[in-house]
Amino acid sequence: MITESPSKIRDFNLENFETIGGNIKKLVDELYGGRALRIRHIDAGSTNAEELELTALGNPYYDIERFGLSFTASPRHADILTVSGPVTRNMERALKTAYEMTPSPKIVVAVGDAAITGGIWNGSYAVVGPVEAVVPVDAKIPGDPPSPTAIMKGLLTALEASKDKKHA
Amino acid sequence: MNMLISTVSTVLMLALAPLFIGCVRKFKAWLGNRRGAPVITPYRSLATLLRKEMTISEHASWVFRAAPYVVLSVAVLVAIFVPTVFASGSATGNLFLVSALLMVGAGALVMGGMDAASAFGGMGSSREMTIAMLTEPCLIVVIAALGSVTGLWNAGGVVQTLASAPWWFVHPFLVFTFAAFAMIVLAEGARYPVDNPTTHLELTMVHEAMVLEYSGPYLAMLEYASMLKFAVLALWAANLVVPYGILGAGAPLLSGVVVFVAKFIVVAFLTALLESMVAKMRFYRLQEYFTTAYLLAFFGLILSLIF
Amino acid sequence: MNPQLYRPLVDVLAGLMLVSGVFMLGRVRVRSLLRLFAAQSFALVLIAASGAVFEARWHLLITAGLVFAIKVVFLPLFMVTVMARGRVGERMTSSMRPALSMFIALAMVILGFYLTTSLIPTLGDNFFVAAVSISLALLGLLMLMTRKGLYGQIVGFLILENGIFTLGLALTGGMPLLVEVGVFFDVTIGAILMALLTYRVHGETRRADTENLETLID
Amino acid sequence: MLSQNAIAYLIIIALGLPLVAGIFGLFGKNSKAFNTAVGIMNMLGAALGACGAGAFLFLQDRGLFLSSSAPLLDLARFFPFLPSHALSVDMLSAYFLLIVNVGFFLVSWFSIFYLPRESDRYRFPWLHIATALFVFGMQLTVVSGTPLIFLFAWEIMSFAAYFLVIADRSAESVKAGFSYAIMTQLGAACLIAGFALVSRGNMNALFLELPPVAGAAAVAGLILLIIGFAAKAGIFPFHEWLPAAHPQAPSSSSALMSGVMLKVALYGLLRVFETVAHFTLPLPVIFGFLALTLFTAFYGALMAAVESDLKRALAWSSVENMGIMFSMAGMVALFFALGGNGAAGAVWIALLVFAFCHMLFKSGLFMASGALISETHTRDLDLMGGLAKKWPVFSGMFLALCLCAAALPPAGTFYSEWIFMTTVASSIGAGAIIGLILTIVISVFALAAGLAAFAMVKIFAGAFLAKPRSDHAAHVGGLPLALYASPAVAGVLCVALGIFLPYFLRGVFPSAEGVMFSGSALMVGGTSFSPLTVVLSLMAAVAGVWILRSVFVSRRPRTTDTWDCGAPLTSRMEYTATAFAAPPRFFFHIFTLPLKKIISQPVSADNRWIVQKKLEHESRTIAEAFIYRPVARAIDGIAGRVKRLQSGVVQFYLALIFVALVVTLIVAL
Repeated sequence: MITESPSKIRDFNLENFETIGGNIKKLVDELYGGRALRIRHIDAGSTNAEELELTALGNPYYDIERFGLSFTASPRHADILTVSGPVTRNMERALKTAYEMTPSPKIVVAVGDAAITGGIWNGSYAVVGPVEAVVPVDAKIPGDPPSPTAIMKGLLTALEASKDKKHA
Repeated sequence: MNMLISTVSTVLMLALAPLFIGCVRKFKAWLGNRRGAPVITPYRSLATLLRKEMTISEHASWVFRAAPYVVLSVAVLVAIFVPTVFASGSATGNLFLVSALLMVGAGALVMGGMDAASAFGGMGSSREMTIAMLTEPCLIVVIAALGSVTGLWNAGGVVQTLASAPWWFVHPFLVFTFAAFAMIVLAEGARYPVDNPTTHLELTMVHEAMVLEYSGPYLAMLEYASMLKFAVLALWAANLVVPYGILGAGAPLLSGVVVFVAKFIVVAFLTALLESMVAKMRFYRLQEYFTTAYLLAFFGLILSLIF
Repeated sequence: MNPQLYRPLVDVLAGLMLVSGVFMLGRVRVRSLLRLFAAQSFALVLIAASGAVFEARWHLLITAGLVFAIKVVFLPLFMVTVMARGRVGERMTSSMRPALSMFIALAMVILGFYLTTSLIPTLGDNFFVAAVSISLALLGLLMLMTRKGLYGQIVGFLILENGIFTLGLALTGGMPLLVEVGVFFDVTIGAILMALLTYRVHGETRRADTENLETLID
Repeated sequence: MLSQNAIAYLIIIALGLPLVAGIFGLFGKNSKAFNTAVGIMNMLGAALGACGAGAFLFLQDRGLFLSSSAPLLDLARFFPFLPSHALSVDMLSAYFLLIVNVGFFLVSWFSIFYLPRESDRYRFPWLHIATALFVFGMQLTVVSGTPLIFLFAWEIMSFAAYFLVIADRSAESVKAGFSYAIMTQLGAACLIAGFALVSRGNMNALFLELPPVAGAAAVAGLILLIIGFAAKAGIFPFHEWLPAAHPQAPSSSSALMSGVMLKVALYGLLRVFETVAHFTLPLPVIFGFLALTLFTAFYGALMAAVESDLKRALAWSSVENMGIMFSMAGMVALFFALGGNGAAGAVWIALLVFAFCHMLFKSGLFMASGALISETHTRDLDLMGGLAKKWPVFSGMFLALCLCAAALPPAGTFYSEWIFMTTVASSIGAGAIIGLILTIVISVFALAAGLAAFAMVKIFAGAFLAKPRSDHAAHVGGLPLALYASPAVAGVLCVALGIFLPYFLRGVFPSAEGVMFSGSALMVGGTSFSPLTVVLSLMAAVAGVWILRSVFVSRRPRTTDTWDCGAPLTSRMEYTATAFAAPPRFFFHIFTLPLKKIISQPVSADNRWIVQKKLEHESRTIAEAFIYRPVARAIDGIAGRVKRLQSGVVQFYLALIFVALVVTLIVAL
């Protein structure tokens, strides 16, 4: 049963999403002279809420492929690493190796509150802590989970940050 | 003059292969009610990869490094030998040689995939080699049919000869041969229903699993080789089914170009349509796929001989 | 109509029947098997119709219409309906793997052609169609032998009948209309009876499988 | 220009020198110096023989079939009952003499460096004398002019090979040697009977002067001869001994057996087809022969693809190659029967080229695997791996040999198969039924070629790629270049033979029907292409790609771990050769007959759910399961019945003798 009318769902503002996507595309063109960026997602112990939102990015509604972004299966193919979840001890090594074998230039994005702060699991014996504690992070996308639009916004911020870095 | 057109058309094909894949993806996105990536995205990803750093597994040997060169060279040679834009009747492009070259390319890619000691690579390699092995007899029978019907054994000459006569009246049963050839093209090009080119699940991969360990320029070479191979084979198939109007078979330049563009778009659309309609086959059911391809090729040959 | 077209046209249609017959041996789902059967029968319809048009034997049009109504439309639909009613599984059981049975089917076709070569002097132009029909009969028998499920067996029987019918069409230019109608009637009734039987058997044993019938001896 | 006498002397010296070397080797114990001396003598003999045979090929007779023969040595002077042409050379025997001597040269070179590494496993005097007799037998077989000499030489060869098989005296070797001995004696018996029937009892007649094959007895003799050679060449269903026996011999001898001895069996077949039968075989015999040989090609390739023991896999690949060569011989006969002389000539040339290439790459592969095994101490491909990183040059050489074995361009085998395929495919239009048969031939051929490529890729990938799969493989030492110089030369020769094939053929068969040469191009069935151009364009493409890549990218790659999804990779996670071959094992399971057994044993007494599971995997062969076992059971059953005759009553035996006598008299009179 739907208790809320669809238009009131927060992330249903597609115009907004498209502007962000367009901006990303423009920024990438400006930064790298026309690139198609590939994203590799690493689940470092998340609740899978972020994964659902990331998966939504590929569906016909959001369809990030039209902005030249796509998901890929191997960190060796990736330009952007998205990491979700507090980094558990079991995934610590995996995250490190994945970061290591991603060819530079690369951008690491922490997706979700847990990835940024460790969330409610911070301090647990099974958790190392936020992503920052393991690999350097370029951008953080808050939210539990962040909506697809928020994720896109976060990517935009990350790209802008790397633009600033390049200009500096 | 012919030499010039032939060279220019080969270069054109080399340049257009990523566009072809881009078109297939675009059509597929449309059929899936998406807007999809711009058709030039494959060029962009190749450019991105070429400019990136390369990370290589510490277990990889020289085989890993040599494989991309061999795979790409083989794809380029196939693009030169096979009539896509222009059908040349010269002696190059022997059909059996094309089939053997495809096998060389498959072998090189398989070894490169095995070399990084990853379990995924080994799995993809084993599957790819099996596919190459099962494709071989089907392709040879298709070649035998084309050759014995036209009396020629080079790829360009076959298309020229077919273009000079209404083949569907002279050899109606070549239809089976072409159906078999289309199945072979899908298998060689790592497309549905043999392989899923966009999968992220390692267990369902064939081609993608082998290139998981490659990065940067090597990956660009392998991806480009794969695009080139599929585009060339698909257009070759189109030229066999509808040989008319291809350059080099008596058609004027302008109409040749128009026909090429039409074929380019139609084949890309048909591929996308097929990929949107059929499911990928379980790997261990591929024997049925190849049996079907083989029997089609066999019937095509035998029935064409009777008439 | 160009009379020269008649022979190639019939040959191509017969070739299509043959190839669809071989592929039927490799099907494991009832629906795709019935689709192929309908396609094969449609080729038969076209053969009969082209006989009527090119050689002005107009009674063949009636035959074609009958084949179309019964084999292309009615029987496949009927069987699918019975199957849906009886909730019989889509997959048929066979004693062989699909790929293997297709190769054996190929061997049958080769055998059929080989057997027919001895008749070349009497057949003349009709050689190919005759060879196809004999091969089809062999394929039908093969299907009857290898399939355990009753639906497979029904279709096997129908393939056999298609083969014999093609032979009749090719060699005699169509049997007298009365005989044809009678044959159709028999085939239709036979297929319906078998399908209903399947439905019953399935109702009794929960499986559409002839293996269970073996235990009914005592 | 060498005179005929000089050629004869060269060949006779080549016949004798290995014998001298073998006897010399008897006195040396396992000394390294003696081994080197014997090896050098053998190399010298082989080089002289190769020169003699080569000179004959290039300078003398130029016919493709039934060339006239030149006598070597007048044996009648010593053995008056022999005809004076008893030892003679014609084109066919010179060609195979060249094969034998080149192979022997390479193997002798290799064994100088190889045998000292294995001195604790083999007794050298034993090996030297057996090898000497073996090679002497092979050479004598090839130059023999009459059935009698042929059979005599054949027996020497077979007998010596038995001692090579059991050289390490292990139980497995003795068992393999036993099955080899049985099969080879069965084959020899067939040969004797066959020659007796074909020559109508006159075993001293020259091959060329044998009566034409006519009548049921002669045809039966012909079939027996084919069976005899098939048994030696490992044609289905007589193949079972080959993958058991060849790998058991020391690698240098395996190289001789697989690379050279099988060619002698092929020579026997061709000699009979060409000289005795004049290619006039009854069609049913040809079809049966083709069916068996093609099945052998397919089956050998399949077993090579699923076998995980390096040397056994190579031996299975030999079975495949023999199937290919024998079926080519069958196709020559078929084309003659159909009246296609040009096509027959082309296939004949393809066959001869393949035979030469097979000697090169198969002896090369066996020698290389010998070197490999002497370092890794295992024949199991599943326990190798990671060697490409340690031995880059050696692995490159091995890869080239694998390329030759897989019949891929630019190796000579590819062009041989290309000539064959083009010829057969061009003849498909000859008629519906013939077209059908040719289509089946060509598609089985292609399937075998695909499987062979699979097998070779698997062998290379299993042995050289990925991480080492065992401690031995992880701690191998270096390989001295001297050890693998000889197989490297074999590989180079095999590739060069492909690239320069038109030049080679123009030298040897200038007037060949069916294959023509213009410049560097080969012309078959109205189509032509030039191996040299193919290689050059391949090299140009690779160079072009290389240059483009260097232009675009100059950064050095960074080395990291393999992507492992977080769980550190061990060698147990890699694909092994066995795992790699799983798809064909499954797809063709009715031929490979895999038996998978999972045995679970409870570990603790009080909890039956805690079990230890063990997977056993075993392959039977179809010949064993469906032919050998039933035959053995039938013989056993018959023997059981016959045993009842042994009643122990003397009168009964006397009665038997009486009956036998009466029956004999009735039959004889």
